[in-house]
Amino acid sequence: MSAKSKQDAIAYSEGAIRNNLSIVEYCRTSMAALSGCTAGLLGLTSLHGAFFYIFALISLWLMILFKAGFSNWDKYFISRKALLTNGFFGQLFTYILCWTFIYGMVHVY
Amino acid sequence: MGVLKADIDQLRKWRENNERKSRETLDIWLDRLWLNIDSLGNEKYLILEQVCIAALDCHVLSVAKTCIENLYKEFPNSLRVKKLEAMHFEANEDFDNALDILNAIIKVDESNSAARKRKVAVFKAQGRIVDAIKELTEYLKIFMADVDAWQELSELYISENDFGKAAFCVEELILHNPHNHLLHQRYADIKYTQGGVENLELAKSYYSQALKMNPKNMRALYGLYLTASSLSTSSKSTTQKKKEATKIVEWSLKQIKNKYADADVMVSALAALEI
Amino acid sequence: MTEVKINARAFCKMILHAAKYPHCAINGVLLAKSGASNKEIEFLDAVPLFHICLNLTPMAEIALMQIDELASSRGLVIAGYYAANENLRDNSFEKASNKIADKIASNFTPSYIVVINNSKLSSENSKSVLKVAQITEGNFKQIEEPYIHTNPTEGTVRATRDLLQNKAYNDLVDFDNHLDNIQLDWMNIQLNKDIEGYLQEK
Amino acid sequence: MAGDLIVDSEIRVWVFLPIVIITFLVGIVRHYVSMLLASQKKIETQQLKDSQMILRSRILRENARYIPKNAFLIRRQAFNKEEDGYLTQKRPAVTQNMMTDPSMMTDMVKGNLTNVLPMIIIGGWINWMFSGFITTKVPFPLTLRFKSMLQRGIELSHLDASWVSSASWYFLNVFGLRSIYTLVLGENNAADQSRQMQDQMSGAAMAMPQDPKIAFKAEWEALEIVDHQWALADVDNKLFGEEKVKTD
Repeated sequence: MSAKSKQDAIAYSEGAIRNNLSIVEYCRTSMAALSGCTAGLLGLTSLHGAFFYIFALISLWLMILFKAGFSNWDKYFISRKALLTNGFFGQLFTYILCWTFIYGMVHVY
Repeated sequence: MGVLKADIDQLRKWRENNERKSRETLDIWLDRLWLNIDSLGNEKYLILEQVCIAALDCHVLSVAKTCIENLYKEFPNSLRVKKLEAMHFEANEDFDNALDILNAIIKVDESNSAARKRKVAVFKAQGRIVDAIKELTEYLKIFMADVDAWQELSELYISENDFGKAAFCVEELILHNPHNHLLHQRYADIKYTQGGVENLELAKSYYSQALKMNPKNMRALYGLYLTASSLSTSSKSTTQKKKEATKIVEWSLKQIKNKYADADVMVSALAALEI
Repeated sequence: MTEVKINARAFCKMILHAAKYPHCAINGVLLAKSGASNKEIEFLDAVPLFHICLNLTPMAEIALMQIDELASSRGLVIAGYYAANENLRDNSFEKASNKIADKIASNFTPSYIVVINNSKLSSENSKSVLKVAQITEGNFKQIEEPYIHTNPTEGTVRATRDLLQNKAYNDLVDFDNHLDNIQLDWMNIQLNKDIEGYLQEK
Repeated sequence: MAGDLIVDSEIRVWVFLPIVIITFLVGIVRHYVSMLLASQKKIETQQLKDSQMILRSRILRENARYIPKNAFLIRRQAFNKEEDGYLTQKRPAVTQNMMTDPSMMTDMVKGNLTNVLPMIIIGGWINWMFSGFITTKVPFPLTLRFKSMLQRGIELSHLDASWVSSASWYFLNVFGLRSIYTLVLGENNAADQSRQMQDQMSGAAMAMPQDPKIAFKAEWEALEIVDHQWALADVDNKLFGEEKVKTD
């Protein structure tokens, strides 16, 4: 089968792919909210917070790949790179909001 | 209460996945749910609809009737409930009443696809296949991208032995869903049934495609073998073509034998395939 | 008038096949001893063929080839065709007959066509479940009920009823099932034994 | 940690938290209200037909390589025939005035009711109620340019840019809670007002009885230039080729 998939374009089920992506999106939002709260609690500021966000993104990406299986992730997703970079900025906003919120609650006052 | 919730969840799952499970649905209803109609929460009416259809499926008309009455109490003007009523008449083999209701629905809401489809079903139940085909083509003029309708139409044409038109419908299905090996195989089946060198060549290609997509498709493998062997003996094809066809025959025969060997069954009947 | 005998094995398989797929049309072929006389014919076995898309020929050709091979090795010959229509009320021979029946008719004369009478499937009087006709040059000559026998007369009906009650139709394998999973055997050797078992029971 | 400025912790309880909670709850309420008000749009048969036709022709263009050339040509002919093909048939021009159609009007009013109105009212109320507070500090340094964005309602030129005023905190929440709503309410929720605003902008164009002629013309052109390449032309040889590779 693998020889075949290399030769031809592989056919993906569009609905299934969309479903997968929406689940990943869900995970990513949760991750952004949670890691934002964590960063706020830890009192990370400026660049530390940014690094923490990137760290969280990468660890989520690794976890998703682990869940899908490192060798056959291509069964579930079209591109591994897009899985990492998609929604980077969309979730950034959620992250900053949570971060600011918790940071404000804990450290400002 | 916990049992009730589990039942509701189960029904929701079937509903959302479009699983038929009529017998099971009806059993759940008769065992537990119907005593607790009022504690079903906000899914009450969805469940009533689901059970109604399941009951019609199992020909338990009394249950269906209760469901419809309950639904009518809440939605006296709903077209969706009207459709259920029509289905009830249909199950009762009171086709004229069913058709009247369906026509009324279509008159109110011209874009009601469910009612139009039911009409086709009524014609089919009456054995009026030609009318069913006519109605379905009318439907497809409006809902051109309805894959299920094309599928049904192709089957109706096949039952009428109108293979050319059936092939057209299957082509439409392939366009909508080009990666389904079963469709390719079905198309090849139809082309083979039509006969003639050109159609056989087409059948050969589509069987191969189906096999390529799913090497486990036995029908495609047998079909490929058949088409190739009739091509190789056909008087109209050129020597070059015949040679190729013979090659395919050998290959597919080997494959078939491998498949049976893998499955650990020895079928002496396979000897019939040797020429 | 020709006498038609239907062996319990053939009878049960036909009914079970119809019961397994109540929502589709089904078909199959009947096997008889080769060299039978014109006056009398006994169907010894039935081979259930398809339940999806009866009118498409390629798989039918494959099936007939294989069945023919197997049957002739046992001294049997394909002598008849049976079918049940999708529509409950439809019991006509014309509707049921298709290319397979024509093919059989061209190979074996006189060949027979059996239509399972859907609306009578549930009734007790099981002989009238089947409508039999002789095919002669494309015409159907229906054989009246008194000339149709089951063999053994009493046991067959009871065995069929018991088989239906025990949902034995789930064990029946037709050629379509075989094509989906080639490990399933369309000769239904296990089911044949079960049928024997039910026949022995008194 | 607060550095140069010490903020009264009463502000946290009476300004900072309430704003978050209010914006969040308003979003949820909006979701349910718009669900209540949503009316099922009745679709005209003609419109339905047109959209299905476009869909079918698009699919034909995309997957044409899977059907034989003949079949493709028949279909293209049916769509693009000179006189009465699906895409070329003449039809009376659709001139439907938006304002004369009452259902369109009510839809618009409803849209405004759930989107713009709360936005203005809540925003104004928060501005009035909590005006002039410094609520929080973003945990990263910002340039002066952000001052106008984050310190609305506070005109202090020497204040560090990372401090956030109450009004700005409200707007930050409005936009930042968007993805939280998808978590809570599921996708395609109506709580997300920023997206709704975008819809309203483009919505005007969408709601206009879009002239099918233009779409048909585009589809006709696209279909005309499709060059049919049968994908199955060489498939049996490929099947063998693959097999050979495997057995070797």
